[in-house]
Amino acid sequence: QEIVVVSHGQANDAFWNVVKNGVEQAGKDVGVNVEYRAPETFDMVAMSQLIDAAVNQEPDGLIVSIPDADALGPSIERAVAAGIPVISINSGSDVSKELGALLHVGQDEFDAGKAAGEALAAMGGTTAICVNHEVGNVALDLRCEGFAEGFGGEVEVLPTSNDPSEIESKVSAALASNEAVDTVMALGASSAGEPAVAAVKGSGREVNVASFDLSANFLQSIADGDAAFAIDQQQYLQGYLAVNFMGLHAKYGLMPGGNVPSGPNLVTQEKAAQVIDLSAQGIR
Amino acid sequence: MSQSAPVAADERVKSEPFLTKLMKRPELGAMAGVILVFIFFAITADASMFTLAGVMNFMTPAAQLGILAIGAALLMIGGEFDLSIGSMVAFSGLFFGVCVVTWQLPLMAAIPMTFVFAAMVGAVNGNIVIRSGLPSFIVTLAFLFILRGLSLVGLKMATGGSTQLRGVRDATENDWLAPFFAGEAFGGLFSWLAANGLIDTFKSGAPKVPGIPVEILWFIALALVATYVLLRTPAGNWIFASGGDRIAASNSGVPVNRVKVSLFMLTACCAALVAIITVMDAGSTDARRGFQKEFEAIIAAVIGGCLLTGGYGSAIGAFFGSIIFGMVVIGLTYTDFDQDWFQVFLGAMLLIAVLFNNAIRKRVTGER
Amino acid sequence: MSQSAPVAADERVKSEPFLTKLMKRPELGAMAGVILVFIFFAITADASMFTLAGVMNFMTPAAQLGILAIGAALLMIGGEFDLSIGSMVAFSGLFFGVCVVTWQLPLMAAIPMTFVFAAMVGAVNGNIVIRSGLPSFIVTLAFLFILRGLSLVGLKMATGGSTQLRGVRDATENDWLAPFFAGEAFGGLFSWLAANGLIDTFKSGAPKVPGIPVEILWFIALALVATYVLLRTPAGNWIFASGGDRIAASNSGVPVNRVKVSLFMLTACCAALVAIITVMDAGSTDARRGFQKEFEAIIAAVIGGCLLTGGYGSAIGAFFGSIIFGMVVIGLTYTDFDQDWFQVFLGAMLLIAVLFNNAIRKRVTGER
Amino acid sequence: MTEDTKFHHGDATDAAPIVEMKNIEKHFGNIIALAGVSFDVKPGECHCLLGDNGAGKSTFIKTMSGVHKPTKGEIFFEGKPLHFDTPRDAMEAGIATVFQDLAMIPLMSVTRNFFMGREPTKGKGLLKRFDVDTANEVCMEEMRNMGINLRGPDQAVGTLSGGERQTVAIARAVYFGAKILILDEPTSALGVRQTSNVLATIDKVRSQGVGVVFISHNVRHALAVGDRFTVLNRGKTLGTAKRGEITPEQLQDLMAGGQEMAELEGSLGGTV
Amino acid sequence: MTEDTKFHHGDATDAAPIVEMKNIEKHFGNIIALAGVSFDVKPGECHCLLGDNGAGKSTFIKTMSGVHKPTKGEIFFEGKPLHFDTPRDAMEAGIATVFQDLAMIPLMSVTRNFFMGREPTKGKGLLKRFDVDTANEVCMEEMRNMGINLRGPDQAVGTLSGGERQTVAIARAVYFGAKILILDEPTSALGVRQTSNVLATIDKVRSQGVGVVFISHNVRHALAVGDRFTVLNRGKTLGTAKRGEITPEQLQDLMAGGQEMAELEGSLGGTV
Ligand SMILES: Nc1ncnc2c1ncn2[C@@H]1O[C@H](COP(=O)(O)OP(=O)(O)OP(=O)(O)O)[C@@H](O)[C@H]1O
Ligand SMILES: Nc1ncnc2c1ncn2[C@@H]1O[C@H](COP(=O)(O)OP(=O)(O)OP(=O)(O)O)[C@@H](O)[C@H]1O
Ligand SMILES: [Mg+2]
Ligand SMILES: [Mg+2]
Repeated sequence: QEIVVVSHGQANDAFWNVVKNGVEQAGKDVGVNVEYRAPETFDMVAMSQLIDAAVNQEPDGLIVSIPDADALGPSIERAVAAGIPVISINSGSDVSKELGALLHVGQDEFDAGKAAGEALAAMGGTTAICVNHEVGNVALDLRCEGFAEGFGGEVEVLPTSNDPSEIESKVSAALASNEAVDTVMALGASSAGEPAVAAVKGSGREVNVASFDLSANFLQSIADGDAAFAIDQQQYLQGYLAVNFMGLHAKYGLMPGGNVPSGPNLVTQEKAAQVIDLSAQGIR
Repeated sequence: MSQSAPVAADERVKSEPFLTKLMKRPELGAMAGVILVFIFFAITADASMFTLAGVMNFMTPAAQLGILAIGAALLMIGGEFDLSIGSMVAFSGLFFGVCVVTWQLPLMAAIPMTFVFAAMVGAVNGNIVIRSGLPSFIVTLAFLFILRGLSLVGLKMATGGSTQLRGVRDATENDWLAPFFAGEAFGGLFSWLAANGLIDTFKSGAPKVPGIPVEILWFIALALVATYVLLRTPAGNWIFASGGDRIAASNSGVPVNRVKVSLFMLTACCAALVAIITVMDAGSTDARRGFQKEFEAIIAAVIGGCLLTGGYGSAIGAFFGSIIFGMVVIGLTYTDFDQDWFQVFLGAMLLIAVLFNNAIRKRVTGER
Repeated sequence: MSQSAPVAADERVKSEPFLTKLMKRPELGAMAGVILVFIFFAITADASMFTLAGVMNFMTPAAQLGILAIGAALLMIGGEFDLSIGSMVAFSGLFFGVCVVTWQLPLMAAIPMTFVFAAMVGAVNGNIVIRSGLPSFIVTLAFLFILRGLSLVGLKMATGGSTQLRGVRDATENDWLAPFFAGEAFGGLFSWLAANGLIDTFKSGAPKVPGIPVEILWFIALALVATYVLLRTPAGNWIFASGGDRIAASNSGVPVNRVKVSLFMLTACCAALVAIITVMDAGSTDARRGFQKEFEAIIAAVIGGCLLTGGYGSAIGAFFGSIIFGMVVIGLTYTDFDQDWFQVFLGAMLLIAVLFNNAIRKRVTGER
Repeated sequence: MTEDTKFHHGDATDAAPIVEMKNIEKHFGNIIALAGVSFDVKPGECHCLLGDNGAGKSTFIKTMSGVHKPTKGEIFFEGKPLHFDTPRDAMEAGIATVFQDLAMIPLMSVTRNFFMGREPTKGKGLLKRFDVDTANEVCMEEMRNMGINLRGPDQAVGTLSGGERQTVAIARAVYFGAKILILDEPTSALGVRQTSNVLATIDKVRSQGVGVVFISHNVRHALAVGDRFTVLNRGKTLGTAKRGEITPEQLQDLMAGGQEMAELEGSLGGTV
Repeated sequence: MTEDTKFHHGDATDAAPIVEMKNIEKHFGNIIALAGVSFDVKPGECHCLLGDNGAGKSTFIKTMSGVHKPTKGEIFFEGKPLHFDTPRDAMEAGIATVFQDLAMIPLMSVTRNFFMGREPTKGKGLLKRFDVDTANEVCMEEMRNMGINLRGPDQAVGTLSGGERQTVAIARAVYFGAKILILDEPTSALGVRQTSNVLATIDKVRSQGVGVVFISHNVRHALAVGDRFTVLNRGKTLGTAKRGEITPEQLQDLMAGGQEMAELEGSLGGTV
């Protein structure tokens, strides 16, 4: 059996690397051949072409993330028309059924952002910056929007590149230029979360830092009390379960009856220490 | 010696075989690379890569890239760069999206407006470069950022906060101009072929390939026109001259500034064409469309033999360069390589294709 | 006329004011841009930008970029590009990380090994360029992909599946070499200044700025050395000559190939230096380090007056170019502009800075 | 007028000058290349511009053909004050120039260089195209007339020999015809046969009423075809002499800027 | 030997040649530039290489100075078979060349071009540095000796006049000394004063035992300094003559490749 995963996240992105690890593990466990593919940048046109390429190879199952239903819709529908079973992961829970996917494993970015916002607002935050290291990546933009909604207070989006030292400097600058900032939301733990922690430390201020996704160092910061929490989508599940379901479907025709929410799961100080090692291996 | 020869044979020239003559043309240099890459994938890739559907599949991104690459190649031959084409794709895509979705204009109006708009931005680029005498690299780099930023701002304004503008497909579906810029051409022919069992079909009986994606036709047409212009018109001569040595060209009476500004406008229009096609195909646009396409376009042009220093290159070279690039990028997904190794293979394939093509040319033409 | 003048004044030369002479040097052209950007932010940005802490804050990324930019500038003056420096940062960062974390080597061994390793990759780059005669753009582009891909593969092998290698700080904290490559220098001085109330402190009494980040010192040192080499050594002359016209240079007895390969090695070593500094500072490395830094380095060099065609430019120009770039990128967060407009401002500021600097130079030197 | 050559020398003093340049100054930054030079060309005459290296001859004719804008001074073209914005303007007004650096594009073929900026076309409307065959033929023919047998019209100019390249530039300027033909050291890289062709060509176009400006360091070439001689020195005019009013030795002294020359008469017979 | 010049002409026949080239062929792709040329240079002689435009003179001397690798043929340097991989090798062996295209970098200053590849240094170890002051002085001085008064040593070579630039290249080759000095049309852009200086310089270095290869299209210059004359035509040797064995008219005919020349004797006195 052959299963293809097409996502919008690159293999060298920390978050998607975990998904990919889940995909590979599930492939081994279920005994199917899986291939993970993604465009080189967040590029919906290229991604739809990759889906087309996958459909041409007529795999036994196709797993896709759907950050843009308009752009990817026709390609997914073509897969369905070709009789290839499709599962959507990560983003696109709202359109997954419509496009003919069997089910969705994942968590809505917007909802995750909202959950984070609410948690940070509960910690007393009133003014926040949302560090967006890939402006225009709709998935990340949604995280910020959800966060803004959940947080309720004043939120400024801080666009950066994904260079850690630039992010650190920019967060420092944002803190220095606005004394009121008491919350920093990072959209990726290793690229943005860690430098944000460093910047906050350098400023000597009491600022809550939270981040999407996990990284070992960021978890360490949580454990040390330098950061508030990390939002864990448990994306390993997105890769693992989807492939698992698909493998079982291919072998036995099995498929759960509804969407599977993989998160959100807030990793706070108590839990952080336990997952550091797992994170360092690319599982959490 | 031969009696019919009008001019006596020159003893200072060796006769050379036809193949050698061919390989000397910059137009055909990149072909060796295409063949090599083809052979590589014929061996390593899934057989479906070279079915009709597979070919259309890698030709589509190659065509989208190629339209940009041909524009970039002409501009490079003319001695300048345009780093803003990638952003221009996003920006003119936004403009086009707003035209059809927000303003509800028919394509008849929206498409010309988009082209005019893009050409104007190109003219601004060009005029700044000419007037200031700054390198085009830095000027168009500024526009890379500016246009990308404006796309973001514009999208948010148009959509009320989102970075994705949707609904283009609904707005354009029934327009009579749509078939020229979106979807597949020759649909009827392909259905007929499918009905007669000449091409593969899905279980449903629909052809696997519903037609030739229009971008491929645009791509081929553009490559032909650009080659014709370069090799067979005065304008082509002026482009080579302007890029070869702008002072010498100007001293010989070539209107260098006019040529360069026109080329900037042309490149911007190529970006607008790609924007229109991809936006209509995808039905949506977002702030990251065309990201780094300027880079890939320059890569394709250089693979195809354009010199970064200007004055040398060809549109057909850019054509083959884009196909090499598209074939490698999509082709790797037809092979069993782990995605982690994707970039390693991509880089290695590019290098080998170019080295090979270079080695072949040297061997054949006896250059040292 | 003047009695002490050893050579009679030449009636074919107008005397020119000191300022004009200064502005003619490519080294100093970019300074006008720095001043303009400074004035802009002095007016629009929050006052904290130009406190000691603020300056250190924007100088740190500027320095990291600048180290790369100086390497890139020398290479550009020598007539070649290296697009693989960004990937090289990630790759040598990985190598360094593996040395200290996995192999537990002391810095004394790890740092030289990293440099040697980087230099070897640079030499491979350079030799392919020289031997094949292909443009360096395309060769180093291939290495951009290859090295980036290998970084990912290597990281996953080293960590057993993660894209982040951590534990560098723990492994290097107590090494006697660490202070030269990580953290802040002159900590004692700054504490003393803070204790005497000469610089801002936190409530705890610790200075807000614990010292000068070492990368800034490296940056300044490198700029000085590179300028010295360019202007005051035979090697500098060879670099200019190789980039100006490689055939003419080679015909005049300049060992062009040796010069170019050395420059590729130098650039790779600059990337390795940045990698070592940032990895030690961050305590970890990941697969995306240095992403697009090659691009920014070239931008900084061009802002600083290097010609893309080679043979002209300066290290000090790249120095100021990096500062302009760093100041604009970080500075905009100190202002009240809506951050959606960030890229628009970034582009506009770059353009204005370069145009201004160009206009000033023309005005002052009377060029047309 | 002397009778020492077989050339027809125009008696051009009565005609009105085609171009008249008055007190031209040209500064590059702080460098003064021209410090007030006046010069004119009449139809049917060959006016030689002579002078030491670096005297400003090339700078001066570049000002005349629209490459440089003069810092000071006036230009009259056919009696009207005028200045050219681009070399193309000058060309269209009827000034053809062979620059000292030849203004050729090394990577382009001989034919493409020959017709650069003034390509012959065939066909109409959208099908109007560069007539490559005619261009190739004309180009090979004109080169043959100048005494150069090219291997083919598609050789890159960068691979031509120095003299071949110079001949392309001269043949190009002559081919398109003009009211004024400016030749900046046209014979410097030419062989003896090609040189005599160029001198004969100058004579031919002059007899057709074209005004020729001829720059040379070779006293004998200048004397062979020149009607008037203007000598520049360090950016200034030393004066103008008519043919016959001056001996070769005097002229050579003026060209050397009045400075001593190394002694090596003998076989050089008075002039270098 | 004739006594028609003030030059000291070496009687070089007895000495062994420094460089001997045998049956050199050079092809560029399908173009045959040299079809078998033999040539040698002895210490203390000036061997003139003459010929029509495109005959292959420049290609030949480039093969001699390590720029081109010959397609066929042998090179002996001081009796030993040898071939140079790079011009730098040739230079180190003692061959100094002034190329027809001068091999100058337009964007670099006069001094930097002058010393390119052989910069004078001062200081030791890490402090060993380009001695800019000495370099500037030497450069200005050498240019003055050649008859060019530069405005300053830091002017970019690209903004020099044609003759000034050529003088830099010549002065540079002469300054560093060598066993063989190759000059490819060194006087083409020079003024009369500079030309006489260059001819005098050739004479001087020859008398110091240097072998000179002199390429020119000017019969009179060649006769003034040459000891032997080799004529190339269409990539082949037409033959070698010693000084005194040949008249100027014969030489000129050979140089023209035996073809007819346009008629314009008169003031040109037999030779162009
Ligand atoms: N763009 C420029 N910038 C600075 N100086 C220049 C420039 N162009 C020319 N010059 C200077 O002006 C002077 C005149 O140069 P020009 O080329 O006109 O001399 P010329 O009379 O043609 O000499 P030659 O006989 O050697 O060709 C020279 O000394 C030269 O160095
Ligand atoms: N790189 C090259 N590629 C092709 N042809 C070349 C190349 N170099 C020279 N040639 C050809 O070889 C022939 C000899 O050229 P060369 O430069 O040696 O002539 P030359 O004797 O120096 O002439 P001139 O007196 O005009 O300088 C010319 O016809 C030229 O077109
Ligand atoms: Mg001149
Ligand atoms: Mg020659």
